Amino acid sequence: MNSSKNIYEKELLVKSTTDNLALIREFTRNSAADCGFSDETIGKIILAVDEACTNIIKHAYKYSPEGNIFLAVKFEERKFFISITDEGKHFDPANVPEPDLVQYYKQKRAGGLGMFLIKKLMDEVNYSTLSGNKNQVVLVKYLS
Amino acid sequence: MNSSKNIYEKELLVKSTTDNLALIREFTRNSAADCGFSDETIGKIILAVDEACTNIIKHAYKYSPEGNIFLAVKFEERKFFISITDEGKHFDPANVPEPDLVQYYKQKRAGGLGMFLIKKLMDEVNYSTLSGNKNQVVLVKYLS
Amino acid sequence: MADFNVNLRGVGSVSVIDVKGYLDAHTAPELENVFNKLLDDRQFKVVVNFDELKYISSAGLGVFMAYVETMRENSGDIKFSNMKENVYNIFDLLGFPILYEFFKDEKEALQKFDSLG
Amino acid sequence: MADFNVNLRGVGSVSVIDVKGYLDAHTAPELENVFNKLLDDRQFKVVVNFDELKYISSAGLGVFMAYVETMRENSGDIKFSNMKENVYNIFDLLGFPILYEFFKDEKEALQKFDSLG
Ligand SMILES: Nc1ncnc2c1ncn2[C@@H]1O[C@H](COP(=O)(O)OP(=O)(O)O)[C@@H](O)[C@H]1O
Ligand SMILES: Nc1ncnc2c1ncn2[C@@H]1O[C@H](COP(=O)(O)OP(=O)(O)O)[C@@H](O)[C@H]1O
Repeated sequence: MNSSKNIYEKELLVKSTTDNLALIREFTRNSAADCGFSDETIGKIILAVDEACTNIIKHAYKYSPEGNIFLAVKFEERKFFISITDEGKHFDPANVPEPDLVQYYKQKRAGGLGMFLIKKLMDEVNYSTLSGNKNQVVLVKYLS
Repeated sequence: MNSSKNIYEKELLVKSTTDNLALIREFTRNSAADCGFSDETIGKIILAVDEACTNIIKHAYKYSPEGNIFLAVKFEERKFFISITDEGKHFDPANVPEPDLVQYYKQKRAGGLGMFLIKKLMDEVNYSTLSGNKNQVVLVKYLS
Repeated sequence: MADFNVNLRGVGSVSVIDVKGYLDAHTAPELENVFNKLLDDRQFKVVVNFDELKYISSAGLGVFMAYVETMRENSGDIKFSNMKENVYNIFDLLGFPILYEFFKDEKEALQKFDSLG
Repeated sequence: MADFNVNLRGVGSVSVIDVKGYLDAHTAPELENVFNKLLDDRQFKVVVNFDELKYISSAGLGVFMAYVETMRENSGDIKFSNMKENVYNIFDLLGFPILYEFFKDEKEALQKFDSLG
């Protein structure tokens, strides 16, 4: 942490294409590393952010490359917050069932693992709807 | 280029610390690569952006880590624009003399090379002052 | 940036897929292409060697889920080898060890196919 | 992220500095530390081996400008070797070849010191 106010801020705006995932991961790595997380925890945060952004590209924007994905990071009271905002299709995370790997196997389904991973990897996951048809998910990790 | 409107937009906001230079370079690499520049030209754009941001950290913010550096990229009519905005000390680039390496050598001066490089590496370099005490430099590279 | 490479080798009757770099939603289609080619060629015995894989997201995991049953229905399988700990942990978190066999070395994975004929 | 490494070796009476990775305003102070140590130890003959250097900005170039004259005033020098083309091009753009000697191999640079005694 470089900031004497102990509030850390970084933002990234990219279009909704999968070739931006690598940059999104670098942005996340750099932000989390600055806050003093271990490499193992940084890896978890990176994966959660990748999954959340992949879902936005796939589901909220249905692979249209025109959409915006906006990431903003802050670090406050030893909590790392990363908010991810899109202007795509709304969705209600409560309607998404927990995946059952054995069922998936039987149905040859390949998906449904992303949201499960996000919840497993982070300490808090909060989905919300903002004005202006925006969707936001805030992922939180505690620095122990 | 993924955008059908042929307008490419990406933004990055970071604090004014040198440990963000690597992320700034990745952001620049990713943006320029998407526009179809060769590796050699991408390398030039990256170095110019690094030099401009280093100057902001060093001179505009005098190494205070609290400052904001905001980068925004667009690609229009085969021109790649990257604007870099800060809220630090103003400066008049017209007052900066061209460096003379032999003079520098004699005076044991180590600096003065950054702005020269930026001008050499880019097709256009435009410094301006924005409202709200903001300084902006826009670097432009043509896709040939 | 998202460096990913996939290479296909034949070792006896087994197809070995070497994956390298970062396997995410952007690069997973390259791996799918290789699995599609294997199905075209009716090659169902597969070992995926993860030695040089640095990163995997669920988009990569999904590729294995999408093809494994077809391989098994044709007396084949997808087996995993040489996985780094950070990559294995993701498979583990999702319960993959119930459904897949993991081997430290490629050789062991190949032998497992051989011993079944 | 900004991976940079610097290593100091003695080869006869010459100090060889191996630089690796990305040399920018963030990492240049590490290289300065090595030059300061050399001055403390009164070691003025220096070869910088750039074999594994991937990137340099003016902050890195400035380090050499800051120390070279002191080395020369003490019958030493800073010579460069094993530079990749993309890195050399930056030195070239700034006119460094007028002021510094560049060698393809570390050996040639070392010999140049030897031949001067
Ligand atoms: N950001 C999002 N916007 C819209 N729908 C989403 C979003 N994230 C997840 N979903 C919905 O939740 C489901 C489960 O997501 P996930 O667990 O990531 O699996 P997958 O993406 O592989 O289907 C998706 O199939 C989709 O219907
Ligand atoms: N963004 C900036 N804000 C304020 N001053 C600047 C900025 N960029 C350059 N300068 C001024 O221009 C001079 C020349 O810059 P440069 O060529 O990069 O060399 P150096 O930074 O090594 O002195 C600097 O010493 C500084 O006074």
